[in-house]
Amino acid sequence: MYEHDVIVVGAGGAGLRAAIAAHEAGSDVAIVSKLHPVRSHTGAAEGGINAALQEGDDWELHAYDTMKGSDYLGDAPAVETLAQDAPEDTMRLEHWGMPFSREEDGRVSQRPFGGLSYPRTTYAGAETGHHLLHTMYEQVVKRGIQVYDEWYVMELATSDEDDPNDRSCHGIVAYDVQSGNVEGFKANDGVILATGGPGQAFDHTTNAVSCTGDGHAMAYRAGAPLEDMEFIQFHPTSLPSTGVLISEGVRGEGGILYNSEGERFMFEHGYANNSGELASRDVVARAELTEVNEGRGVDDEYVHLDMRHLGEERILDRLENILHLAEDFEGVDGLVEPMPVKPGQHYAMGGIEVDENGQTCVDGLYAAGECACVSVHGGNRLGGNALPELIVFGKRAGRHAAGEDLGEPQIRTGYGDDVEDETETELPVQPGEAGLETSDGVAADGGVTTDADGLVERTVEQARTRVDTLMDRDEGVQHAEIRQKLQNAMTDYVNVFRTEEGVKKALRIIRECREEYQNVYVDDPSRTFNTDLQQTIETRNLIDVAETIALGALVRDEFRGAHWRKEHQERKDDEWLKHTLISWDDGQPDIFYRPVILEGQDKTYEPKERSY
Amino acid sequence: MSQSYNRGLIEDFGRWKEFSAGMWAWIFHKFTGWMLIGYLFTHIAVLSSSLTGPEAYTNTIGGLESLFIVRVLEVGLLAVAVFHILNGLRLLMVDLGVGLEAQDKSFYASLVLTAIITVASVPTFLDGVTL
Amino acid sequence: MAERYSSFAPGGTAWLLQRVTAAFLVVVLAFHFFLLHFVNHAAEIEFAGTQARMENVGYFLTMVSFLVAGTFHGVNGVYNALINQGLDGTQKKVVLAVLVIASLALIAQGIYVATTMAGWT
Amino acid sequence: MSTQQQQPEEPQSQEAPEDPEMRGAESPVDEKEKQGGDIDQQTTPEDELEGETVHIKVFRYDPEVEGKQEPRFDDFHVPFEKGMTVLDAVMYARDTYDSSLTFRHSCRQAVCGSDAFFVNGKQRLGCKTQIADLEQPIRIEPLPHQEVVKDLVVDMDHFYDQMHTVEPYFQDEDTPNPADLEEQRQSPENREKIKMSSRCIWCGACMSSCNIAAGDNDYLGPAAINKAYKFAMDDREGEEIKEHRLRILEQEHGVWRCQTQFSCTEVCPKDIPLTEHIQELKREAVKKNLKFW
Ligand SMILES: Cc1cc2nc3c(=O)[nH]c(=O)nc-3n(C[C@H](O)[C@H](O)[C@H](O)COP(=O)(O)OP(=O)(O)OC[C@H]3O[C@@H](n4cnc5c(N)ncnc54)[C@H](O)[C@@H]3O)c2cc1C
Ligand code: HEM
Ligand code: SF4
Ligand code: F3S
Ligand code: FES
Repeated sequence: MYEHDVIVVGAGGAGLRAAIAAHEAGSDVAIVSKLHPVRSHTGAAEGGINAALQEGDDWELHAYDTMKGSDYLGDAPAVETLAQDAPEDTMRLEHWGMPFSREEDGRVSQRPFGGLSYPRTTYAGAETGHHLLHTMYEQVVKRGIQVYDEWYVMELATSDEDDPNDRSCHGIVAYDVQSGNVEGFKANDGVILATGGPGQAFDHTTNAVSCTGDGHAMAYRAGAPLEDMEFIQFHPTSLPSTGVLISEGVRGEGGILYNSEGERFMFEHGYANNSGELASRDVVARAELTEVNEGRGVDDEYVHLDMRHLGEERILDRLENILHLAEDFEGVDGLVEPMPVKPGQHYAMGGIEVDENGQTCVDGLYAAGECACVSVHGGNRLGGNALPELIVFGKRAGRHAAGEDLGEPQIRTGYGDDVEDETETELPVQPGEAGLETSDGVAADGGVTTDADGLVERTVEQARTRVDTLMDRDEGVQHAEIRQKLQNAMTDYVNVFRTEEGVKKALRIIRECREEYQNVYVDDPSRTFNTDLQQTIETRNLIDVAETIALGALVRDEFRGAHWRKEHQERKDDEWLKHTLISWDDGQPDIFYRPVILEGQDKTYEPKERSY
Repeated sequence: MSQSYNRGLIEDFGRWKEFSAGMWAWIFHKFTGWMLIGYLFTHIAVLSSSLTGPEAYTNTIGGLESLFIVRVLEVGLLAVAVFHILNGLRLLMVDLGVGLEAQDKSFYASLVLTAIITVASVPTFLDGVTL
Repeated sequence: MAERYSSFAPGGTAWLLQRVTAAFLVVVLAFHFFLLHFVNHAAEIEFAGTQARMENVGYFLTMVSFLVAGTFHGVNGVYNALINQGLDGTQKKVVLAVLVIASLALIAQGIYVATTMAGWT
Repeated sequence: MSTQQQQPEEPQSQEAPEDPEMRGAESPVDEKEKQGGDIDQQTTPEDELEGETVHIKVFRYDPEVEGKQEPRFDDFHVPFEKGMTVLDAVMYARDTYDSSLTFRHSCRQAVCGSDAFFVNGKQRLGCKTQIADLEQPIRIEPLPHQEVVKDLVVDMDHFYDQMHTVEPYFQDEDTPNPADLEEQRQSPENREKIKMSSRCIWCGACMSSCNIAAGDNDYLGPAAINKAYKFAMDDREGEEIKEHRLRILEQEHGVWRCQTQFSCTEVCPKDIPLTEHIQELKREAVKKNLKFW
């Protein structure tokens, strides 16, 4: 068994920042990550980091924009913390050597971004995330922080009192991908989950193959509720074959969207008569899908984004990287033909419910980054607001776990007297663990309380049994089949368009997936670098996460932010200024709500119409 | 970590067909360099015949030069030297950071020039040789 | 890698000298080849001619520096090539010693021959 | 030919292989029928329209599995789709024919650096290499000069060690006073100078392609030197630190080892002019030393 004060799971922007903060606070911290840190998906972020740095801009404006962008589903204390801390934390990155783009006077450049009232997106070329990730990894190397890379974290070692608020987390169980050994890691002071997004729950996503929502699922099963999972951001222009993102820059420069009939549908079919292609992400995404659904898609799948008319010179000057992307990943030359694009899953606004200090309702369990929901993004994330979230809340979680006093949080977590139970919605199928009786050891079984060591040991044993079971089974279904089915269901029915019928259908398919998963087997008999095994475990996590997304999408009968419901075309502020929370409750998802906090430090954010 | 498989170095030589210009240039340069230093030692040895006396020197040189094989070797030496010089110049440029994009072309140019110079000097070198 | 922090530059000086001698050699070698294969046909070389050239102090000095430069360049090149192949430890020291001795011998012999040629002995 | 290629590797070509290790590896058409009752998602019927399959030969090795301990090549026939990359092909082969086919991959967009393979005799990123640009059969092997852990997975530890050796981090200790958010100034020109060097994604292709790195395990290698370049050339760090960096680089197994073979520059998927950077550092090191003469 390994032992550290603080264990950070995941080495993306959030995980690295958390580890550095805990280390600076004097903790013995270790990072456990299934990928080597520099492989984390934070490296894919292009746009930038929002921070009110310049004279004339201030954090209150940033907070206001974020709140408005969130469609008033962000919690004010979180939003304000983000806006207040972002400048300092961005500057710290600069001092750590991050190569930001520069102005003539040598200061960092900032550019305008959608939904921002001031150009406050700090960037480093078109590869901000790459630089952020590498700069922080460098600091981790400098500090000699221990990194267990290519260790796959399977489960949390959490005590199993009935009320999650009474539980505590004492460590993790992980297996060394290279050798296949399952080992326990005891965390004396805290476990910080920073496992990134759940994009692989969808068939078509801009997220990496590694974004499988492991942290979500582990925390969920340990008792921490998942919050606002129905809010998924879809990006309108991703390449059909891989999901690689084509940045908004193309449309910004004047790129035009055409359907298979050569119509400029944004105008000709009246989706956005004023802003056309430059309408907000969700509007464009819905327009594209409508075209495809009505038979005007190219190859019944995508639409065309044409930039040829901009001229070679301008394209080479401003959009050169787009040319490379289209060429390398789609085999299309953007100078001679239009590029195929379609909407792709891009970001999950929801996640593990945490407070401003990154703590969940389970004592000693923290979450930060895309896997967490503080919530700053509410119903919709503004471009450039995820990276500051990583560094601000990553840092806070690290410090708090290391024992620093960050003050009493205003956001509450877990069950409490301020929550309200879900009572109305009828579910098409019983969600939750399939065959609880033959459970593969992932549901808490109540009762036994042991000391921390015992807990970790016990969880290790369960995990070993689970691995053995999967490996020993010689027949059944392979995870790839289940995963594909799940992803297709999500992309077909819980995508940009959501109807009651569709979401219910998705829930039924998810149920089927769960049942099939009972017979899943790992074909690869080797313990060495068994990616088959790893992906099989990930698929299980995806099922849990997908289910919460679909459940959230079903119960929330309104149109807010990125969540669109066919039958409910308006934002219902009277009823829905509240977060959806889903708790695993020993294998039976339990849905409840907690009101949004709109009262900030010295003002209250009054919901207004979100129009730009 | 469990066992792993080390494929060793053989593969490099197995893959010679896939070598790039820069690799060939490196190999040739090495080869020619070694030839040249080898020659330098031999050369001094031959010249040392002058220590015995002028006659010996003239005879040794003349005797050697009358052999066809020596003449052929000399042409070879010329080729080797010319290539080493030309590619050496190319390397000096590379060291100064000049024309790095054209490094493959300049390697091919060295080869071609070497061939031309060598062929052109064959008459001079083989002049008056007795078989 | 203990030598990592040593303050002098292993390799750096040798690297530079390799380039400097190379640049020098280009000129002299071209001159040498031209003189002894094209101007004076190799087959017609006789001691008298050689002596005539060597008596010129300038020519003598050029040839000696040619030799020294060539030897350094060649031997250093060989040494580097061997090191690049992973030569290390004692082996490396032995090779270095052998090469240094060989070069010194070569240079000494060369200078001795040249002085003889010039008829100064 | 390398050792492993000399094995009789092609017992079959078009039909389903008898080899038990490749069970499940049926021709794509059979596979389609098997999947028949897939849910209402269109299961890429355009494959058949295009009617073409791609023939890939993939290096296989597993220390634990009998029959794979001796490296061999497996053949897969993957239905071609427009825009298909080498990574797509191996993923298809894994998900459809043989789930034990092992390789690293994550981002699918050339930023994570996980999937550098040796494809048709050259180090390339799987996700950034279009199938259409390659000659068939496409030979896919793990990166040369690194030990193979399994199939296409190589041990990267040595590469990481070399990257860490150059002290790849800002040395300055002082972090800004939160009150005054002053950044260190850097001219746009200086930022431009380090731009290319900062793009490295640690894929290891360059190191794998370099003969010198293959022969000398202590050689820092092009990627680490390039990393050091990024820091040495960054004006935000002072002269003193730059000198310290040069001292690391001019050690015996540092920049001098580079024999300007250029293969690193040729394979780098991020188009970093590695040789140029190495050469510049050699000159910097010489310049620095001349000062003491
Ligand atoms: C294409 C793209 C562009 C984007 N552009 C922007 C932008 O311009 N601005 C912006 O603000 N945001 C942007 N975002 C969003 C932002 O990049 C992400 O939200 C953010 O990087 C997530 O960081 P993270 O640290 O939470 O997770 P990640 O970077 O995804 O890291 C997750 C880590 O967890 C580890 N991990 C996961 N599961 C396990 C497990 N079971 N065991 C062990 N380790 C595990 C992984 O190895 C990895 O290290 C973009 C996102 C995408 C996809
Ligand atoms: C005439 C002009 C010459 C030039 C321009 C020249 C140039 C060079 C250069 C630049 C190198 C270094 C290669 C490297 O380290 O990357 C080199 C290596 C070498 N040179 Fe020369 N050289 C010349 C003449 C000679 C002569 C006359 C000899 C023989 C005495 C010689 C023998 C060598 C050897 C042995 C090497 C090492 C090759 C290796 O890497 O194994 N060179 N030359
Ligand atoms: S320098 Fe290029 S080839 Fe080398 S590791 Fe970095 S990105 Fe890969
Ligand atoms: S391939 Fe190797 S020799 Fe130098 S130029 Fe690149 S490091
Ligand atoms: S999969 Fe990330 S670089 Fe290819």
